[in-house]
Amino acid sequence: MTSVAMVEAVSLAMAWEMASDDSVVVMGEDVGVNGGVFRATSGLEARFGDQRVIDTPLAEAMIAGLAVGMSAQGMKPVIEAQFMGFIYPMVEQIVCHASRMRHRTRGRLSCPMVLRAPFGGGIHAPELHSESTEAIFAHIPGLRVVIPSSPARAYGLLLAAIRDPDPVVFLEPKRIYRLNREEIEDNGEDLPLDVCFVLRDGTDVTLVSWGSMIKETLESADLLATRGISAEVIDVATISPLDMDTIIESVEKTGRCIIIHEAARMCGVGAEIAAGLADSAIYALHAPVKRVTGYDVIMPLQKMEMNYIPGVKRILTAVEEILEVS
Amino acid sequence: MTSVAMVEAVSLAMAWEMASDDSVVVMGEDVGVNGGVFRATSGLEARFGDQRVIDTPLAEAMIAGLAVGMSAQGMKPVIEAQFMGFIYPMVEQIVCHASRMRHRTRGRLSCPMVLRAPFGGGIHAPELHSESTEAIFAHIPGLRVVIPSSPARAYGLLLAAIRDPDPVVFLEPKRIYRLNREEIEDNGEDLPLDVCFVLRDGTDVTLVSWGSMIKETLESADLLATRGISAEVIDVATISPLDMDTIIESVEKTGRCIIIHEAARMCGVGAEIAAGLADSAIYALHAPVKRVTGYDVIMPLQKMEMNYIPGVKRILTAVEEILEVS
Amino acid sequence: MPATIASFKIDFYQFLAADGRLISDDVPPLATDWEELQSLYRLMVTTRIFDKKAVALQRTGKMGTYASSLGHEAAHIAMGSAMRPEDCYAPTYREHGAQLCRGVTMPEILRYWGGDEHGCDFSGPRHDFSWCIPIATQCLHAAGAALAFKLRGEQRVAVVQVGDGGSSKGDFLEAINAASAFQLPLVLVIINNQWAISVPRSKQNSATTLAQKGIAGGLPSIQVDGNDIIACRWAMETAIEKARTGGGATVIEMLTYRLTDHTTADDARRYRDEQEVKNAWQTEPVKRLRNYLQAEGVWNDKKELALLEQAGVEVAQAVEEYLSMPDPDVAGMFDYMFENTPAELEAQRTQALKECN
Amino acid sequence: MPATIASFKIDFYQFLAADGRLISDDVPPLATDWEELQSLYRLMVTTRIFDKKAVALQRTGKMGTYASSLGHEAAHIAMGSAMRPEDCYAPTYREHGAQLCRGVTMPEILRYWGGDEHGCDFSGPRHDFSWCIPIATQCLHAAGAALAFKLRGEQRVAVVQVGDGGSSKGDFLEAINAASAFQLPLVLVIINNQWAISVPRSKQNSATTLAQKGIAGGLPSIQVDGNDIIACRWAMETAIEKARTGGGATVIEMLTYRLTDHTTADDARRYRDEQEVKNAWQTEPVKRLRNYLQAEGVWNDKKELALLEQAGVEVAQAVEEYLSMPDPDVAGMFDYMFENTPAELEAQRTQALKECN
Ligand SMILES: Cc1ncc(C[n+]2csc(CCOP(=O)(O)OP(=O)(O)O)c2C)c(N)n1
Ligand SMILES: Cc1ncc(C[n+]2csc(CCOP(=O)(O)OP(=O)(O)O)c2C)c(N)n1
Ligand SMILES: [Mg+2]
Ligand SMILES: [Mg+2]
Repeated sequence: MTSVAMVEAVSLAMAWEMASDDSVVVMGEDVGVNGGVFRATSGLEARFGDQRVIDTPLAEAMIAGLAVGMSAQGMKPVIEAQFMGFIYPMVEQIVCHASRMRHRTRGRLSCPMVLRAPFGGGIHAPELHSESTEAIFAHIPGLRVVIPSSPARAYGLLLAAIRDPDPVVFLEPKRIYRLNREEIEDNGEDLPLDVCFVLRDGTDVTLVSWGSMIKETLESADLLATRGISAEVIDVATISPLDMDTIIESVEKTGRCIIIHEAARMCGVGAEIAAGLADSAIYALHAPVKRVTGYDVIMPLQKMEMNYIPGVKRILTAVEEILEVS
Repeated sequence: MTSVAMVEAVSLAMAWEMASDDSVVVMGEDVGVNGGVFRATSGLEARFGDQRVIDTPLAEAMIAGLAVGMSAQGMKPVIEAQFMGFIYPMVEQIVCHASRMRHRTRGRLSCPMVLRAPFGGGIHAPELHSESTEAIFAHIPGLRVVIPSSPARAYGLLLAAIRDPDPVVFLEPKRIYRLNREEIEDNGEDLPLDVCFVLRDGTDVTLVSWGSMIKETLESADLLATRGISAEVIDVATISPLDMDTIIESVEKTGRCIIIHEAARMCGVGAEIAAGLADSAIYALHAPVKRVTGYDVIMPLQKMEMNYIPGVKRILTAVEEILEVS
Repeated sequence: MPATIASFKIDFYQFLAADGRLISDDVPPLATDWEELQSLYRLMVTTRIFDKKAVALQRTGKMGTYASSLGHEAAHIAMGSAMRPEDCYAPTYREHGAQLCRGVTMPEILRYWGGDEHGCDFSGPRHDFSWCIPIATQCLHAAGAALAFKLRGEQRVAVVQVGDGGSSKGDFLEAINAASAFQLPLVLVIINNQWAISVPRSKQNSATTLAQKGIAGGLPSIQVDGNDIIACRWAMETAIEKARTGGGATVIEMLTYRLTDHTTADDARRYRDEQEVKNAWQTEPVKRLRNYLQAEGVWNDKKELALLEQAGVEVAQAVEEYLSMPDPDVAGMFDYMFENTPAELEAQRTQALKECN
Repeated sequence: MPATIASFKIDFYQFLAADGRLISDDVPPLATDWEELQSLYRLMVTTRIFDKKAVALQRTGKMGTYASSLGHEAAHIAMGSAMRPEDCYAPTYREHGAQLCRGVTMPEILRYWGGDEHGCDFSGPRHDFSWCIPIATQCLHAAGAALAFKLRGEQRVAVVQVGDGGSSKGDFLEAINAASAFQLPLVLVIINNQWAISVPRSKQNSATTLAQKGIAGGLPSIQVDGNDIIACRWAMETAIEKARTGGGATVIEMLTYRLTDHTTADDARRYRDEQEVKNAWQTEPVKRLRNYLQAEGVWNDKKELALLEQAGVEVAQAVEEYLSMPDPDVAGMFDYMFENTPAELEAQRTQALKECN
């Protein structure tokens, strides 16, 4: 057992898989000697050499396109977008090729690649360093989208993502990269890529969230407990495919649901979850399904960002609201 | 009054606005002498010259980036992505700049540009010529997303889009480009960019749709009427900002809602509408909110595409289902 | 007084004049390799016959939109024939001749353009990429393949082409840069057929050549007469050999002409001069090679007739096979999305099978 | 025997040697325009003092991440000072000196990097673009501005720069191509400071120069010593004049060195040699110009002291002004999204004002 922060768990997972599978290579801007701007690839270049951990020219479309080509030819590239705000030049290659190579060729070629990107706000970064646009990738058929919320889940989910025979967008909530440490066993055990994690059992309300917002969600659940309100907390983790069954099961029990995410509300992933409930749990619902999310505005610069990111207060207000009405 | 098909209405709107506003220029691949691959810019080059109707080199990121620069410097570029499948190289410029220029500069600069793209399936086109990914743009704060479903609405909405002081993504459902003709007055009158159109009043169920699927939706409503079921039909038209009020009002009356769109279901715009109902119309709902949509698969090539695009049968099945259960 | 710190030039290569005569005696061995030249000629003619038939199938509603390769035969056959099976090819939508050389079959090509993805599961080298629709993106796939080969120490080369239009797109330029950064075993071919749908070459940029884009990455870059199979093939062989032996990437611009509409969905009369097309027929590649071979006594009308007949039969059989292929089934929409289909998609599959029957 | 159909070269321009002596007598008028040179020197020194203070503000928690311009003063001041107010500038995140020349104020710069968008509503030319974070995307904005000027028949020029790293990104290359296609009044500057965060120039590609990327579009392309203000300014003036008078775009690579960390969030010791940095200090631009001016008797220690004091006061006042600026308010998140705020956003605004108090 080692005690690690999430960003270290990410490194450990890559190191494990690189050691056990020669076809895994890590590529991106500054991932080599520098070990990534967040140190997520720290030590990998020293251990595996610059033919396995490759500093690329500064061109995200190129990185993604190379990864499509390499993965179709039998390698397993794990590429990094330095920040999610710089992932957009990759979109064409991901949407037009990575996600559809298997389908297009009836299985003859495929793209077992992972696109990692730190995302989300709260670290006082400059413009375009703090957005959360997981919904864009979740809407694309043929992609898996995974977001860990703890060191152990980051380790197990990233291992699974690298091993998965299809492309995975792996988004790392950088606000909690070093938030707390967790004991993990560095044993190469992966986690399933299609189930939610129920982090806390409860009976009165279901709080659904993922990534960095799990922090505020769990804090809210603690505070609610002190008021005698029992909240179930679900970490979606695998955004796509979405494990609606676990969420529905919970809401059938609690009758109430709040979805919490950092991204803008309009057409965010929260909408999909609420829509799933409106379809499959409508009779179980005792109250409106509320979303506590970022506003539909540009992620503000650092002085204002904590007013954008939903806090415990907003979560509690929403819970109170739906407990009252019902 | 002239009788026009939708694609002609699109040309008329551009011609009107080019004639009345010198700062409007049309740019894209093949928009000049060729008049666009769908003839949407037909005649414009002959009338306004090649300094107003500009054939660009083949580079979508360039087209979008030029438009950002031009619009920030006082022009009103109306750019075309030849097919929505080729819009992805534009995403970086649209998401990182067009949508945020006003916000970033506190109103000092802005991007009054329109990005037009034909989209959707049903015309037997090759790969990547038939997708519907409006949800990606709907998720981006700072953009307006507009989808017409008839010649008259195309004319009025495109005029409004060009005149709007902020960037608008204007998606044209090419399956209905020439479906039917409508009498319109070419008088430069625009339509509001933030209200849904109620195309048919009804009391038993609300059918919400947009773009090409309005065709099947209206057909379904006709068939339902013959069975004594009264369907209200709403054309969302302005996907973002989304006029939930009109939809909620309708559902408060009918108690039932089916959302129909061609795009994949997962995190599609239908999810946002269903989520809005799960929040604001939960007590009015007598039945699950169903979505009749494309499957979460790659849009298939032409032999299979009509099995992907939801047909009347799928809509009727969904209506039957929610009438039964409630 | 500035110091010149780097100089570059673009050379133009042509061996066969438009009328089929050798321009000089300084020719590569291929110019007198009569067996090989005849084999290339056969491929060019067969491709043209196939192409004509494919257009006809579209016109009669038996196939979808199709991009004719008419006029590009020298460029395409040179590319396809110069590679080894283990090399990797990344085509776009027009290089049917190159794919036939690689072993993709005619029915497979028709099946794909007939609107059935199964055509992509082809018999050409199984590692070749399939048709690429988004312009220039294939350049990076080829670069990625080349990087994979290099990292694994394999003596394999990736070959890709882009059009004159496509050469304006960032991906192509990023591929050149990647080739330069990683010293990739890659051959980047620009097939400059003068038109990108309705946009003439002159509107893509004002540079003298497109080949000089390779200079951006310091890559050896040349221009060849793309209707001269000897020049095209020689350039391909030289570049591929160089790439295979660790010499890095080359950019080759092949000057040719699109003799017909962009695709069957296009009508080129709307935007280009009939006279220009007529002139271009004077320099087209098939007749040029035939003239050369006939003048050298290697080819004659009898051989020609036999070839036409044989190719006709081959194409007719392919069409028959294509037309008798089963339609794709609904399950196929779902079955190739993931190796492990998620539960929710499985549910949609079940529903679709019910709905679509 | 190939025919050479195009030749190109990249020339390197330097007037001031590293030690501040003129390399030859063949110099532009600026080399003896003592008023102008002193004014440029003052700007360079002031920029450096401002820069140091900005880093200190970040270190003491009073500002956000900041990208130092240390070592780039000649390049930046040359760019900023060569333009006319009506020209249009598209900066990235490092060219504070250029922006100061343009009239953006120090408090505005600090305000932006302090995490408040209001800094972008600056007093520099109101049409200038603001800081661009996504690498190379600004190149297309400048090209778009240039196209707007050209279409409207205005005699204005757009100026943009990109880093050595950024020069690998497709946008830059597409901007070169656009400049070539539309004959744009544009100056594209590559500020090659040898590093893109931790990635050295050599990994961007293996070409001799970055300037030669301009050849891809047939643009005149040169390299200059980016620590030689005379060379940088001369190159800028020449290119801007050319662009203004219809001569089209130029690519200028300025060779300089990033003397400190990439930004305050970086630690360059992790990846680069201290010795390399030490060596680079030998060729840095500020001392070079001072040596030249002192050797010519135009500058002296007294002037230097006065300048340092004056700049110190100016910077101190700016910091004071910055620190006393009000924090942005919650409403600002909503008020600049659209000119006409949609109803739903208005509702969110109301909610936010309630929630965030
Ligand atoms: C990214 C992208 N943009 C636009 C298109 C539509 N399109 C298909 S072919 C073509 C012209 C291509 O011209 P060129 O590169 O010269 O190749 P050619 O067709 O002449 O072989 C265009 C614009 C596309 N397929 N992909
Ligand atoms: C598209 C994009 N990718 C990545 C980044 C992160 N990033 C910021 S600066 C930088 C290096 C830039 O190097 P260079 O272009 O040489 O400019 P310099 O910082 O040296 O001035 C990187 C990778 C970014 N801002 N934008
Ligand atoms: Mg072409
Ligand atoms: Mg640099």
